[in-house]
Amino acid sequence: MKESLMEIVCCPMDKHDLELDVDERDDGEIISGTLTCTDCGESYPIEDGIPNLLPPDMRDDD
Amino acid sequence: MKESLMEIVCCPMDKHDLELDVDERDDGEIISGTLTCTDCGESYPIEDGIPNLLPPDMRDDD
Amino acid sequence: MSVREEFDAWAAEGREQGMEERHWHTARPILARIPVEDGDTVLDLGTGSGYALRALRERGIDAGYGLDGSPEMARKAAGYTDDDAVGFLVGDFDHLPFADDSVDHVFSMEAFYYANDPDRVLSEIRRILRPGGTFYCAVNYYEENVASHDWQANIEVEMTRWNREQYREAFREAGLHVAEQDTVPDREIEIPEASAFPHEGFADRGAMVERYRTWGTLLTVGVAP
Amino acid sequence: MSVREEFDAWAAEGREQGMEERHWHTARPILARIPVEDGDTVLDLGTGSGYALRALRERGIDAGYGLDGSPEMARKAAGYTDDDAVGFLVGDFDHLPFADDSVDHVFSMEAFYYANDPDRVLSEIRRILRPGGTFYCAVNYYEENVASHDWQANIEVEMTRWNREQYREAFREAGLHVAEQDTVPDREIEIPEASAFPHEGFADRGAMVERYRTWGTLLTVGVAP
Ligand SMILES: Nc1ncnc2c1ncn2[C@@H]1O[C@H](CSCC[C@H](N)C(=O)O)[C@@H](O)[C@H]1O
Ligand SMILES: Nc1ncnc2c1ncn2[C@@H]1O[C@H](CSCC[C@H](N)C(=O)O)[C@@H](O)[C@H]1O
Repeated sequence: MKESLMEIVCCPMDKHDLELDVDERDDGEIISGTLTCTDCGESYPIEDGIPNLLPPDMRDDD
Repeated sequence: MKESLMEIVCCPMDKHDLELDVDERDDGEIISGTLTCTDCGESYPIEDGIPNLLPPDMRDDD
Repeated sequence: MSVREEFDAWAAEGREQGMEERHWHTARPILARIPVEDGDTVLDLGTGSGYALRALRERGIDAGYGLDGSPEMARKAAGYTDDDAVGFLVGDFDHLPFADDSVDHVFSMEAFYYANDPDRVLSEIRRILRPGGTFYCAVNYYEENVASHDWQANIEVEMTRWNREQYREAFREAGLHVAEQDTVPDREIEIPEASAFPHEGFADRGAMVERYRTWGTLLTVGVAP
Repeated sequence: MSVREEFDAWAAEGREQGMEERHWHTARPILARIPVEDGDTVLDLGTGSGYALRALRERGIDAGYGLDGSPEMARKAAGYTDDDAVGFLVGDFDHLPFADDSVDHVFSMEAFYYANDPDRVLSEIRRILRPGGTFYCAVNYYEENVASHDWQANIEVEMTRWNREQYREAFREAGLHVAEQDTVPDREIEIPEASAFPHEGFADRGAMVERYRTWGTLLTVGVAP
C-alpha cells in the first residue's frame, strides 16, 4: 500500500485514526506492517502490500 | 389553469405570492382572470386558461 | 428576434410536432432515469408540445407544469392534453414564477441553451427545487457535438454553447451537486446508406452517425443539496 | 460459507476474469456517467479484478481504492495493475475503514447484494462521501430481473433481492438523495438464434433477450446532501 492511503483510512470498528508501523518497504510501497487503532488498540496486518481491514472476527474466522 | 397551481406559483420578478382574480371559470378550470403580486402589485393575465407570467417588459414587447 | 417571436412562429408552423417526434428518441431513455414518485411535482422548462409531462404522468406523478416563453407554444401544448394534472404557463427561464422549494424535479430538453442568462436560470432552478430534487438538463447544442455548431446561423435567438465541463462547473457554481453527465445517443433515427449522402446537411454517413449515435444529446443531472 | 471463503474460492478458480469481461458490457456505460474530476478519490466496493478503477484512472481521477472482502481477490486485483494511484484493501461492506467525508464517488458493480446488512452499508457510504459525492450502485440480482431469482441456489452467501422501489427507499432512508434510477441493458452479449435454445439456462431466446437487453443491471445513483 501507498502511505497516502493513511489520509482516508480508519479503524473499521470505531472509525478512529490508525497508526502505521512499517516492517518492509519497497520504493514508496509498504509491503508489510501493522495498522493500529489509536483508540481501541485493535491492530490490522499489511501483507504483500495489502492492508487487511476486516473486522477482527471476520479476519480470523478460518 | 387549475387553482392548485396557486400553491407553487409566484411573481416572476420578486417571488412574492400572487392573488387570483377569476373572470371566467369552466368546471374546475380558470379560463380568464388576473394574477396580482401581493408585494409589487404587478399583474399578470390568464387567457384561454393559460397564465402569462413573463416579466412585464417581455410580455409587452410587440 | 425575441424568444417569444421566434417560437410563436415555430408554433404557427407546427414545428412542435416534428420536435416531439425527433426529441423523443433521446427524451424517452432520459425521462426513464428520473426517480419520480407518486405525489411528485415536475416542471418542464421550454415544454414545446408538452410530451414530457404526458409521459411522466403515466408513471404517476401528481402534477406536471410546462413553462414556455412562447404563448403560442403553450397554447399548442395545452391543446394536446386534457389531463387535469398537467398545466401550462407562459414564462421566461431567467424569471421562474415558482416559489422556493416548490418542485421535485425539473426537466428541460433542447431548450436550456436559449436562455438569456443560463447561470441565472441554474440559480433559479436551485431556488425552486426541494432538497434532493433533480434538474435533468438535456442539450444537443453543445461544444463536443460539432455538427451543432452551425445551428446559430438559422436562428436569431442567441444560443449558449458550453462544453461538458462548463455544464458541470456552472451547475456547481449555482449550488447544484452534479450527479451524472452522459451523452445519450439517438439510436432510432434512420441513417441511410453511404450512397445517399450528402443527406440532411451531412457530407457523409460518418458525420451523421457521429452526430446522432455518438453525441446525441448531452445530459447533465444536478441535485439540490 | 463466509464471503471470504466463497470469493477466495472464486479467485482461486480465476472467476474474476470472466466477471470483468461480462460485467464490462454494462459497467462501461455506467462508469461513463460518473461526473469524475481530476483530483477525485473513488472507491470501488467489491472490486473483483479492479477493472473499474483502472478505467476511471484513464479519465484522470487522483486515486482509486478497491475494497474486497476476499484477500485472494484483492491480491488478484493488485496483480492486474502497477498504477501507483490505484490501491486495494481487504475489508467488509458493513464496516468501511474510511474516514467521514473522505471519498468523492463510490462505485459498486454486482456486489452490493452480498452485504450482510445492506441498510448499514448505505449509512456507511453516506458517512464516508463528501457533500455532493455520489454512490453508483449497479445490481443485476434484483426483483424485476426474474431470471436472477434462482441465483441464490448456486451460492451460500445470503443475497438481498430488493426491487427498484426498495432501492430508492433504502437510499433515502440512509440519507442519500436519489438522483437517478435506470435499467442499463447489456447490448453486447451474444444471443444465439432461437434454435440454439435451451442455452445458458434460458429455455428460449425471448427469456435471454429479456434478461440482458431489458433488465441488464439496475443502476441507482445516490448523492450525499
Ligand atoms: N428563455 C426562454 N424562456 C422560456 N421558454 C423558452 C426560452 N427560450 C426558449 N424557450 C422555449 O423552449 C422551447 C425549445 S424547443 C424544445 C421543445 C421541447 N422541449 C422538445 O423537446 O421538443 C421552445 O418551445 C421555446 O419557446
Ligand atoms: N460483504 C462484503 N464485503 C466486501 N466485499 C464483498 C462482500 N461481499 C462480496 N464481496 C466481494 O464483491 C465481489 C462481487 S463479484 C463482482 C466483482 C466486480 N465488481 C465485477 O464487476 O466483476 C467479490 O469480489 C466479493 O469478494
